[in-house]
Amino acid sequence: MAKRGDVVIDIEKCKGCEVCISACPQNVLAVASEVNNKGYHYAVKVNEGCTGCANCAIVCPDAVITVYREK
Amino acid sequence: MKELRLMKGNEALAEAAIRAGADAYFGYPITPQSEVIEYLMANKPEERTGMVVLQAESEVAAINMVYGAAGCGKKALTSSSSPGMSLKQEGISYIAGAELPCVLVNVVRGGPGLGTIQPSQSDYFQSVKGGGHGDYKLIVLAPSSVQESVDYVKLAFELAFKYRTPVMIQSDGIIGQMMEKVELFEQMPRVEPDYEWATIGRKEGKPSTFVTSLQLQAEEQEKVNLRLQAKYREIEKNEVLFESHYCEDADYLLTAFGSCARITRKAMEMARAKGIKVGLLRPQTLYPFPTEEFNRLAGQVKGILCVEMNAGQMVEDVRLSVNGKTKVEHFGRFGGMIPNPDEILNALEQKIIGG
Amino acid sequence: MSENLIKPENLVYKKTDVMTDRILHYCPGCAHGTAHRLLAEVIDEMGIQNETIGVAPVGCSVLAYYYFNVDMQEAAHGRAPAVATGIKRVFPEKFVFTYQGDGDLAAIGTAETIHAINRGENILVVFINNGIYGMTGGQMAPTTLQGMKSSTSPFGRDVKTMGSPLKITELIAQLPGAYFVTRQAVHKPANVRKAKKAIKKAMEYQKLNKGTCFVEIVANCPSNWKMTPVQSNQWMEENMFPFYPLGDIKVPEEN
Amino acid sequence: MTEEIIIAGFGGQGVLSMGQILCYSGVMQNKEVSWMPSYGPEMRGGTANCTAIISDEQISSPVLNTFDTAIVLNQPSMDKFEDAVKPGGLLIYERNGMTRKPRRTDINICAIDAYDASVKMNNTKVFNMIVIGGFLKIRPIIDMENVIKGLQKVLPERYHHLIPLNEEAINKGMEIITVEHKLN
Repeated sequence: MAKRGDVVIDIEKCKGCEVCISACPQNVLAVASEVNNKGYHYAVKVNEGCTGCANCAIVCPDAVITVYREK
Repeated sequence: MKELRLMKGNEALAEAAIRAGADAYFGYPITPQSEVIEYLMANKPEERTGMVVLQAESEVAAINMVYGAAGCGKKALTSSSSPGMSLKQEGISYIAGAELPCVLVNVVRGGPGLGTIQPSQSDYFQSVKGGGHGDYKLIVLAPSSVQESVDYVKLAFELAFKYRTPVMIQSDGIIGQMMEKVELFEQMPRVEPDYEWATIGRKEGKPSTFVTSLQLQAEEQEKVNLRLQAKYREIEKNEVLFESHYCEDADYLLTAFGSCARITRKAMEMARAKGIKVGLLRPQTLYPFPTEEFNRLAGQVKGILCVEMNAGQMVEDVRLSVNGKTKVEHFGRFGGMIPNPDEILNALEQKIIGG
Repeated sequence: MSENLIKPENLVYKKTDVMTDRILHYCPGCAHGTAHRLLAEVIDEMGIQNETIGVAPVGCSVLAYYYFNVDMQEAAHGRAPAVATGIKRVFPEKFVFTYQGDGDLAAIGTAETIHAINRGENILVVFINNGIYGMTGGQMAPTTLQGMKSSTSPFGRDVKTMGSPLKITELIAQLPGAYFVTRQAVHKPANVRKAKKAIKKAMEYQKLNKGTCFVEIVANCPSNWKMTPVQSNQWMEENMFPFYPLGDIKVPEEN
Repeated sequence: MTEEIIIAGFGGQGVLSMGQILCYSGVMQNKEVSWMPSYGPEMRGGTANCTAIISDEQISSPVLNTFDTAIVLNQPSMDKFEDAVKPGGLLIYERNGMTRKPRRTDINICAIDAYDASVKMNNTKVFNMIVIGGFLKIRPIIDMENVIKGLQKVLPERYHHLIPLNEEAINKGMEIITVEHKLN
């Protein structure tokens, strides 16, 4: 069974490019219906199932995602 | 003990660069300055002081290598001749904009275009008025002997670091190619840079340093320009150098710079022998220009003849300096032709005394 | 349930401190940010933040020095390899890199690029190839693909009059001064991992003083390609990769 | 004392080094000196010349149009510089290969068979030293000991064993120079 993980997204820095969403094998990410101060529909975690694989973070061009995973 | 040698201007300048503790030279061959890099390559400064010498693939690359080394706070220089200096202008503008210290040597030859390889002073405007794009100035030193070619290298590095600005030594084919007796100063140590503006590697706990001439906001760029202008006013106040000969009782004034001043001095001696009271004012710094001294002498003399190996460039600064107080005329030979003292004396008699 | 996972001891990934906290000015989805981050992570992991000096180009990444928390110099267009040469020659013990786009490296700076590498300058060149001039608004680059539209080739690049796209990386690999030459991408997790490995290798090789390391990153330009970031990455795979195939082009013999 | 000299000839005759040796010798004798070569395509075309000035006073112009002495070693140089000798000045020419004699009557004229002498010495490389000897015979502006000191400065250490040979050549030049026309 995969370990459990979680992500923290710095929504003010997110530009809503969605590259993380397509990189996530667990489909836990989506775009928010709200916009941030810059007017971007930022990425949010919408589903459980994150394994802390960090794929989202390593493809994020703006380094807005921090990843945690249970030890 | 002072060390006397008979050396070519270009070679002496190269030796002076090693002795001034320069860290790096980047250049590209072009007549009549190639002896600078040839001398450096032959004299192994890497072994003597650790100074780096590199033949770049172009003048453009050479000046940008200077930028890189200067950005590290190192003492870097390059040399070229007129067409090569035109190529370097882009880099010089960036260096001026990024406020980096470096030394540039232009052994001027005739132009425009490929021109000729013979001596000329036709790059005065380019050197003194900026040369590249944007509002900036270079300190410009004009040696008129091999000895000054040596001494000005040391001075140029001092001024470059004092003001964080590029300093040009404007030599020419005569000064570069001639041999004279020269006294060399003793080897100075190379210094490990520790300037807050230089990229020497980030210091722990401090923000990193960057060297740039880019400002995205006009307001910020104007601040940079104001700072540069303030620096130029300081330079104008502190660094003017000139040499005067027989100006005290002069009725007429000759003025010339660099090698041309040597020839003009001969004309002055000939005029004095004929009983004409002529003086010679030789600007040693072309920027900052000895404006006040010209203005002062303009109240005393009946006219000024500006002798140049160009079609009339420094004469404009002389006219601005005297501001109409006295007559100012130009006599020039150009395209690599060198005026002779008889011609100069004749021009003085025709254009100033009789004119 | 996941709340309790967010604890320092569970941290597996966060932005490196070798990147500053400034918001990148790049467009959404632009590969520049990822490429910056990989380079910064390598510098971080190698512990060479205070021994690294970078050179920024002219192009979209002209402000790279705002984002790297290492000392940097901003070079004139195309001149980064010459500037880096000046730095490396006076500081041979420092780690020096240039970061250049295709216009900077493969058009105006071709001479500086080829000669610095031919001299085997011990620097890392990171080359971002997105086949277009980004900063000035999508003009044709030396690497623009045949038939590809840009604002200066609005009907597609016609090789008869505009020349063929330049595979400068293959060209550079021919030079004896080039020690390690590779082409990577950063659009997918697997590519990111490979690209980072390549950059790390290159930085480690710099210690050996064996020559220039050259890492090309085939990149997207969603804004000027007029696509969404995700579409642009797909277009890149379908169109750029066949002409600019990923993988090592020149590797040191002993490895 | 100021002596303004032009030395002109073919490339390979040692024209430029002749001027340098004179200048270095001048330095050894505490004189002010200046040496200025012609450079560039002219040099590559096979002819070379240099101006050497030796003076007790500071030298103003290093570039001159007229000279106290012209040393011409081939016909083109004779054609170019005969008229540049100041009235009352000195023209020294190498006879070998000259197709005409000097025409001036208002200057001193000397001739030297330096090339033949160098062949007889089995060393054509000392040709220029023979010419220097001839010049110093007519214009003894520098003492022999200072010429030797000058040579020591100009020649790299590994050639210092050749200095006696050069001294011999200078003496030979002093011996063989002939005065063709002397002003009263």
